[in-house]
Amino acid sequence: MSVGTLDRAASLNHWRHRALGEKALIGLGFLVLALVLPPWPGAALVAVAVLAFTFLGARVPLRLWLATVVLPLGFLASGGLMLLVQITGDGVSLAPGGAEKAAFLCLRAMAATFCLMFLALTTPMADLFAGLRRLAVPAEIVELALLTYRFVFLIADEAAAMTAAQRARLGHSSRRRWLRSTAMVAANLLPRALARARRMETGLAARGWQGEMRVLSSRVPVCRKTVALVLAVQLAVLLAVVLA
Amino acid sequence: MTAILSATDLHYAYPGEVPALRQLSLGVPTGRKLAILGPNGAGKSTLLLHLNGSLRPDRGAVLLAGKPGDYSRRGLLQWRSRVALVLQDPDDQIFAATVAEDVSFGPLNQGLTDTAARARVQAALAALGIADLADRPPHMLSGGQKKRVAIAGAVAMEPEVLLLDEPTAGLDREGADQLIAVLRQLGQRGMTLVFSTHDIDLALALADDVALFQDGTVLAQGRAETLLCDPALLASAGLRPPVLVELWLAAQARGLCPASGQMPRTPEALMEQLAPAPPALRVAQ
Amino acid sequence: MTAILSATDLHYAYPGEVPALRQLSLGVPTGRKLAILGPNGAGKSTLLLHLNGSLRPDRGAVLLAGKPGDYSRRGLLQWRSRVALVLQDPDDQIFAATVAEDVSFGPLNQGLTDTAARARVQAALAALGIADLADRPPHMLSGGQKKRVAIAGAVAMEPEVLLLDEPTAGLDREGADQLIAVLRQLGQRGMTLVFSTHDIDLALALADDVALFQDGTVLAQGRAETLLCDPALLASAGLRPPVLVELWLAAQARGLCPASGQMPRTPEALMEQLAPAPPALRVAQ
Amino acid sequence: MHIMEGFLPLSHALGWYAAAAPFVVAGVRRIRRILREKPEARMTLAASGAFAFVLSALKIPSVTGSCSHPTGTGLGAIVFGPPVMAVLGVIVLMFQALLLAHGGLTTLGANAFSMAIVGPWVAYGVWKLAGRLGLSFAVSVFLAAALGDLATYVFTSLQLALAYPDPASGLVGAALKFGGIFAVTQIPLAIAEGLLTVVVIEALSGK
Repeated sequence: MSVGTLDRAASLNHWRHRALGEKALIGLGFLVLALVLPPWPGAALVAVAVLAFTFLGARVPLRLWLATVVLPLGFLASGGLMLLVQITGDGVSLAPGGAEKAAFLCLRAMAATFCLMFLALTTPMADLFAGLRRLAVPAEIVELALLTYRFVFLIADEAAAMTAAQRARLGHSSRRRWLRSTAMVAANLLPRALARARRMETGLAARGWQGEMRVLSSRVPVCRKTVALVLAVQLAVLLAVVLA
Repeated sequence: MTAILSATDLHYAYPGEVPALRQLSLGVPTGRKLAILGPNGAGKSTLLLHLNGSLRPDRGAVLLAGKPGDYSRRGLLQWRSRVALVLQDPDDQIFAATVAEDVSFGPLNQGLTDTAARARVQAALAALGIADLADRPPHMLSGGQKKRVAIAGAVAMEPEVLLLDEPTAGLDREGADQLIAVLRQLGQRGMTLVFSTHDIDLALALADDVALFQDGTVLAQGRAETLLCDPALLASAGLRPPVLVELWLAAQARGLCPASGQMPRTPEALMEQLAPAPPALRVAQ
Repeated sequence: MTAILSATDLHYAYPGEVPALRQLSLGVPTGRKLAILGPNGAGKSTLLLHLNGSLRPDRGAVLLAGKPGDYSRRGLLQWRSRVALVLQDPDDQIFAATVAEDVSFGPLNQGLTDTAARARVQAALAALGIADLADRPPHMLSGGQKKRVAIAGAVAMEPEVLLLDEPTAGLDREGADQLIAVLRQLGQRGMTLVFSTHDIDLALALADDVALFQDGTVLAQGRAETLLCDPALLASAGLRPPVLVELWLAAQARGLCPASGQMPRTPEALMEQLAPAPPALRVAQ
Repeated sequence: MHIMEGFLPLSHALGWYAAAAPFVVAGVRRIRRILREKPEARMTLAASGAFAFVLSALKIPSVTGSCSHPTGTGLGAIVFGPPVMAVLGVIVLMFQALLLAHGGLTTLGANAFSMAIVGPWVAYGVWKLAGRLGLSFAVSVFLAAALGDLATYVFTSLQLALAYPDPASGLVGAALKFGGIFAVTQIPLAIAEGLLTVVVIEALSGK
């Protein structure tokens, strides 16, 4: 998976043009529920609900979703393992109640990860920046994040091309060569990134840049029906947990 | 023919390097399309950066509508509202997360209201034929599309002069042809265009006037029809005439084209001039 | 005509994107110069990355000298020693502090001794005509020089096949002409060349064979003399014949050139075929 | 090694947000002051942040096949100083969460504390100390980057141990467990990052 995979998926997503508020309510709302509610049955219900929004609502391709979820699950496997065992004076043994604890942790972490992936796969970064601006994050910091985002793709392309060129000349073929080749990429990449920054400065000055970076962002009105639906599902999850 | 922009006796050296511009004088005729033609590394980009006030000459002056360029903060803002610059690499000029957001940057910097800026954005995207890309993130565009986004960002400021550095660099034939068509349209609407290029075929396809550039100075400036048909002059700038013109001159010399014809700017124009010989006179098969 | 490299039924998609290569088959004839000709974004670079094993196809196979490509670590090292790749932007592949040091990167990675690598570096710099640049830092070179350094870095590995992505991109006419001359020399020494380009004039100037590339697949492959003179076929790939060929065909149709002539690769070659009409037969002035 | 989304209980997630906040706010203040004086520093800082992101995405071939990567904190701390790195680090961590599903939003506070605060400050401290002790340039850079990387990893293990103490041996045992499983990849990685940073900084200062 490359840097652009999720970004591309988000900007081509079925729900790309839905209001940021709706998607934030789903992604962040369920994320909070996953953390606040007891993992069973809370996190399990959250996971089911958010997956329904992901696949039935936003129609995220399953293959892409699976390829994305592999990485956090790797972390979960090793981290969860640690809860199964305990260290005593005699060495390592199975922890009492460890299985249950590990299962609960896995449930919660997975539900939360599904929420994050919902956001990542449906919400283009442009909308998030606009949202951050509305949340009164200092303009300078949003601008810094925006420019960083823009540069990430340019620099990642350069890094990928450099690495391909080195592989073509047999760099990276042993541990020592890997170190030398990667260091050469990094050492050549930083000056290029800074040169790019200087050119960008000239390019933006030509467009009348005075130090503030204002742009018109389009804002989609929130659909009340959707919000009501999401809130209803969230309330249902909450009630189910309280009653259970 | 009035000059909306002109440079007299410009001299400029980047700190610690050999001079990039030397005693350069140039006039930009109002409402026409001027090609600054010369090899890479000759200082063409440096000249463009002088024409919008991004660089300040060590000696000499840039005149905007006859008045010396004003390098104060306010002066520069006005200057750049009237003279827009599009860099060679569109990635050096596109920063926002979507195309429409990016194009709105210039108009908002000019102090327009949101409504007025939005109208400018729509007009500019329409003029460049990219209205359908408005919501796309820039890194998902092709090279030709990015180029047009960068130009839309300049056009949205409604400048009098548009400076373009190597506008067709990196584009394939189709992308270049589309861009040339768009630039011609902008010219027809009265915008003055100045573009730098090392590609004499681009000058042939687009320019009304040509300035021959070499080693930081302008060797000659004149109408494209005159300059591009002058092999001796072009050779002094290390250039050859466009292939079309070479063949046209050769055909004229052989009597296969009328000597009074106009310089052909497309293969079709040359073919029209190549009159078919009557069957009896054809060369032996 | 044996094929040192070939691809059969290649299929490849970058994760989460539409396929970049679809059912692509291609043969690279030993000892000849093959142009992969098509518009930008059609997947030409992706194909080159398959030909040296940098990318592995989702379906289909790449054969090196008739054997399926070996994607093991050792296999890839051997493969890339035999098939070198030069990317489009030389800044992506020149890393070291001096030209000679950079060119030595490949030979040293091949496990050569310092002495042997040094000899390779000298030979490669000489072959590219840049022996005088050996001690220069790369950032002080012109675009054309950098390009030649990047190619020297590949040639120093003494590969059988040299893959070049858009070799003349960004070069001015003089830089491109010098590069074409160098590449012709490498071809004369028996190196197999494969280059991708969107510039049909480059294919005309350099290629023995042409593969027409569009939308991730090869529409047709054949001798340059056949393919580049077939307007209908070229049109199906969204291309027009080179200007020279268009004019040559037009002149032939008008009986101004012998119908039996060879496809002209330079303006001079076409002018030679344009026989002067005897004075009496000239068109009316 | 980022803590994944949802791995920390609510109280810990909030606690680390609160702990990281003062450092990030201080960094924001510093950056706003820099930008007021030099608006164009925006581009340089953004390019550096993007560089750090891309560097962290360069995979290192490791025995376990896990996704280890350099943190870039040592390089950043030496070049830009720790306060600026706190902000750039948060931005980079946010992108890693949303563009790579690496790390998370609820764990952003905890990850920022270990990667964008502890790592850079340790690297910076070691760098200054090594300079004062008269160690050579290369050794100072190596120690700063390697120890900065190592400190990040040790601190992350501590964060995990605090959240999930061992039922028998408590915090210490848990730290050993979490530390132990990641040590296989992280110790060679810290050494690699140290060497890498030396080569990068030497190449940069040579140019």
